[in-house]
Amino acid sequence: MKKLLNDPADLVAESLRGLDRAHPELRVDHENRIIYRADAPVSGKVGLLSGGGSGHEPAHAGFIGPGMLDAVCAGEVFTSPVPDQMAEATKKIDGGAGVLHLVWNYTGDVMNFDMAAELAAAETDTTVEAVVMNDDVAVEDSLFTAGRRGTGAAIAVEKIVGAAAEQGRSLSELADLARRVNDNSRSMGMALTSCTVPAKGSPTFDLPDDEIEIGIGIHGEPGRRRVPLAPAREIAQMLVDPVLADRDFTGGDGVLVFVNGTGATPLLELYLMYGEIAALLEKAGVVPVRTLVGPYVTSLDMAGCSVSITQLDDELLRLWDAPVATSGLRWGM
Amino acid sequence: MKKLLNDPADLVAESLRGLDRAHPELRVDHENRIIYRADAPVSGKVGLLSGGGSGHEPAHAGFIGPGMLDAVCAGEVFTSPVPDQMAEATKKIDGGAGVLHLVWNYTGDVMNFDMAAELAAAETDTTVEAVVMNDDVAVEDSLFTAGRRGTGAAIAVEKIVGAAAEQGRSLSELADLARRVNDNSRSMGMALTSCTVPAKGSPTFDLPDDEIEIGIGIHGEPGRRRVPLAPAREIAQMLVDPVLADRDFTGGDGVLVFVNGTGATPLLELYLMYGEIAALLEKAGVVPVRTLVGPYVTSLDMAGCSVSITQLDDELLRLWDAPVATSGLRWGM
Amino acid sequence: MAGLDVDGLGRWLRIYAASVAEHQEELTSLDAAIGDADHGANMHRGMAAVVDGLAATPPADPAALLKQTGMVLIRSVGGTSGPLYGTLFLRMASAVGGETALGPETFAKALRAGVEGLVARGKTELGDKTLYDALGPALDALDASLGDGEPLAAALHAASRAADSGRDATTPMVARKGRASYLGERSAGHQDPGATSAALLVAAAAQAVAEGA
Amino acid sequence: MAGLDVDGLGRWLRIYAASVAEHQEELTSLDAAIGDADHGANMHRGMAAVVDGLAATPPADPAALLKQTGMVLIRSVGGTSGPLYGTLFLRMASAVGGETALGPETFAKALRAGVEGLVARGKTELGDKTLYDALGPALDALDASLGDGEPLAAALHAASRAADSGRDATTPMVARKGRASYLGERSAGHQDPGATSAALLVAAAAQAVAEGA
Ligand SMILES: Nc1ncnc2c1ncn2[C@@H]1O[C@H](COP(=O)(O)OP(=O)(O)O)[C@@H](O)[C@H]1O
Ligand SMILES: Nc1ncnc2c1ncn2[C@@H]1O[C@H](COP(=O)(O)OP(=O)(O)O)[C@@H](O)[C@H]1O
Ligand SMILES: [Mg+2]
Ligand SMILES: [Mg+2]
Ligand SMILES: [Mg+2]
Ligand SMILES: [Mg+2]
Repeated sequence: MKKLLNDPADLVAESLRGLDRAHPELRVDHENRIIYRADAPVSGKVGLLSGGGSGHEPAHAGFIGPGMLDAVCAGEVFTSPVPDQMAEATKKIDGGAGVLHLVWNYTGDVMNFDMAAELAAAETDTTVEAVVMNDDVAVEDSLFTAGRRGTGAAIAVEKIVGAAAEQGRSLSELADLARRVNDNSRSMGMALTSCTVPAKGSPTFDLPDDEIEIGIGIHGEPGRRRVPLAPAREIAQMLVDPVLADRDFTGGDGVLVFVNGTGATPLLELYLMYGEIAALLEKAGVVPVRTLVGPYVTSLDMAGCSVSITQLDDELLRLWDAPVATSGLRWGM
Repeated sequence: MKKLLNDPADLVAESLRGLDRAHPELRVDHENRIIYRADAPVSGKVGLLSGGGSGHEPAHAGFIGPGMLDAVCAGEVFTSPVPDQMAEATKKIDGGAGVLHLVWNYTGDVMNFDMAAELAAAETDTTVEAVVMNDDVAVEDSLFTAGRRGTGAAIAVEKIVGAAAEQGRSLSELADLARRVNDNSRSMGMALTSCTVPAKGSPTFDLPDDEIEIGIGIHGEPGRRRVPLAPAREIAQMLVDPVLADRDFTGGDGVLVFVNGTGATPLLELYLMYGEIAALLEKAGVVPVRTLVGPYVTSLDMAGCSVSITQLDDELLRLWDAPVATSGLRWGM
Repeated sequence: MAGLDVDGLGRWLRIYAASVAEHQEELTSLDAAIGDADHGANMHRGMAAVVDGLAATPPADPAALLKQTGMVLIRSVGGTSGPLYGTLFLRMASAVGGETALGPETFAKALRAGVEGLVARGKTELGDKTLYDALGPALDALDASLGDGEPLAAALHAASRAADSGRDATTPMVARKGRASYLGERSAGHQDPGATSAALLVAAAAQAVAEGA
Repeated sequence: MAGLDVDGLGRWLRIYAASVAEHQEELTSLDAAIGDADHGANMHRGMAAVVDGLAATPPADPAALLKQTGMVLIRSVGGTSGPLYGTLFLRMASAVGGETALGPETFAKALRAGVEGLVARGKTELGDKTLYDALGPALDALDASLGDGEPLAAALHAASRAADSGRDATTPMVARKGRASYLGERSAGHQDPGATSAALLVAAAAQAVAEGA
């Protein structure tokens, strides 16, 4: 394993120290591993909290700032944070209008956020609502399973709800909006290579040089199936087809297309993939009106990409375009 | 080789097609492989042109926009663009105040930009000045060699000169400013792994699992020396020491520290490296006042990082903080 | 034996911590195959914190020890296993009341209460390919042995064998809960990491009681 | 032989293009060792474009052919080798004036003019570990052979041998120009990719003249 670290056990803590030094506009509670806006709590504004395992940078801390999240909790690599962190973060960002937990749908994250909400309810008078984000069509959805994973669409949810929160909307309005953006979104990912979890020190899975994994999760969980290495054009089709099969994206005011890099795939290739994907969408009558291309939800050093499509309407478009100032997404301010 | 592409020979052309679709605020001349501001030429403003081989994304196209570059030329992977491209781009962005060529110091780039300036002088009445950026302390500087390489400091030069160009400064003032920022900057990089050039299909160099390359170039050119794999703390020292040995950074109004990822190294690790580097700088009496951490000048899928330090003063600080709106760097607008 | 007092329970947790440390790589490898390669690290981090906590702030009685263990696990593990194992110990703590030494029946009842809490938290059932597939059979074997008049040591020994069989039985299962469920049919053929760490927990209890006897 | 006319020069370039295609991987591997692994792709892209251009717009005379070749190389190669090889052909074009068939002396003079242009553009000298280290000795051998009264075919054959020796002599050199110079002492022990493609250029000229004879 070749990584820029000292001891794998200290990776997250030391990375947060660097993040803290690099971003004066953020505060880091190192004991609790909470990263939050320096001006938190913003009085009268609903606080937005997300977070999850580390290893997905710039998610999650890269999306804290005006127009997006107020705080995130950082877990160990690929491991959900714990309820105490979340409860403490909830307190830190409660500006009197309640706190919305934006939870990526993984069993661990959901259970820990549940317990955090119970803690918060017991210890404070903060009103907490939680919305679970589950956009990954690679996974069969059913009441009797863990359900679909939360992947790239979380960026759209967090950005759009973040903009609405700045407008002073209420907790329940924001929760509804988050659910709506989540419902409007679908994602599908693939991996060219496995990632290497530092504590393990070797790749999570073996993928032969001539095979790729379709339907990969953001923690290097194996996907739907393995197929032979294929040209980008065919890979684009393998990602777009299941997304479009799962939801009709031809209506509304066009879509947001997010082509995400999983860590080790160069932007040069991601733009090429975006070209292939946009061509397929247009052929299917789906109109990209906003685009995001880059490594925003990574899986450590995994090579690969995912595509997320979000159906937009006039309101969502305006909220997407509204100013945002985070280290990961920034415009208008 | 596992990459998201169709035919390696079409990689750059197809990636530019995706870039074109993704960025309505840019224009792409596909025949000449020029990417430029949709509103070019900006009347009365000096046009800023840079570029180089592809494979360094978001450099170079990611830095086109208000407050930074007006156009870039894209070469084949790791191969300088050609004079015709540069001459054509020069025409496209000439708003009547001349065009500044910001050239990364590589023999090929310098020769091609030289020829482009000759062409532009012969064919048009555009005034062209060129500034060569050469910040990489890994390379011995001498009149009898190719000199130091242009690496990460180019981002500081392009950002700061871009802000000054928006203020309407003259071509010769901007050229002086570019030289000053370049003189104020030093860089040093390292690689954990080699990159794979698509046309070659296999890694440029073999690096054993327990060795790293110190002083690597941004095209996977082997560096100063190989050393055993070391903790991040020691690697930080191997990068910071030669930078501080080459120039005194204790004066002025502090420094800009830029920790660059070379492509396959996760942000989680880059922040850890920034923490180590900032600690070393502070111990040496060097004060980081601005920070940039992320993959901005990549080398395809190479794992590794580089550090660039730029001495700031009041003027440079204001120009760095001025609004910029590119896909790679954006704030204030 | 009169029952498990705070020392006996402490022994159990220390033996379990050592066992998790020893099997850390195995747990992580199992998780790499059908999950995200962190179960060994998670359990090791948690149990090391539990043992540290016991040394730093020795609890006064079984309920305090079990509660402290549950809280430390919830605070230090995260992921799926943190809340689940944490809940198990918290519910055990509630079930033992103020007793200073847990007799066989009390221990068995508390363990069942703990596992039921875990099941409720995880919304899981037998056959989902989770830690419950090792713990469920262990509870039944424990009750059966005690019902037959066996001493706690022997009954826990039987429970440990049942947990091992339950763990082995997870291999052919298609996961319906947790991260392995994303794999669908591809999850079959792999032993569940959580069931593996759960079987170690029962084995550690058997050993702790045997050593205490 | 009367001299190299537009067909003979076209033959040279087609032979060179085929030779570059054949040696593309070798050129790239040499460049991977002390550069950036693109010299084979660069030269192949350029020479393929030159050959396409000759077919698409056949030039009328040697000067036109050499100029077109230089322009195409400058426009299609990029990097270091594009301007250098391009300059070589542009300067050759200027040197041959309006002649329709280049006699041995004219060809030799033109080649020297071309190489001098390249040297000026690259600010290089012998021993820098560049293409000049193959081309310089080739020019001298060519002039010497012609001075000895040898026919062009034989003289180019001698020049080609000299270029090959010059190329081989780059191996121990420490590079002072181009990307290999960044390596300092570590560049010694590797044959220069540019000198290798340059030796192929001289060999192609010898073959073209031999075949035309
Ligand atoms: N809903 C659930 N109920 C009970 N146990 C579960 C559930 N989901 C997963 N598990 C158990 O958790 C184990 C994985 O734990 P761990 O790797 O620590 O967490 P994570 O999956 O969050 O990385 C699985 O092997 C399984 O036994
Ligand atoms: N200043 C120079 N003058 C002459 N030849 C040079 C000079 N610098 C480099 N070269 C030649 O160029 C070759 C490399 O060409 P190429 O790989 O195509 O370009 P790049 O180095 O830009 O990738 C070297 O092997 C060397 O022979
Ligand atoms: Mg996990
Ligand atoms: Mg090159
Ligand atoms: Mg796991
Ligand atoms: Mg090269």
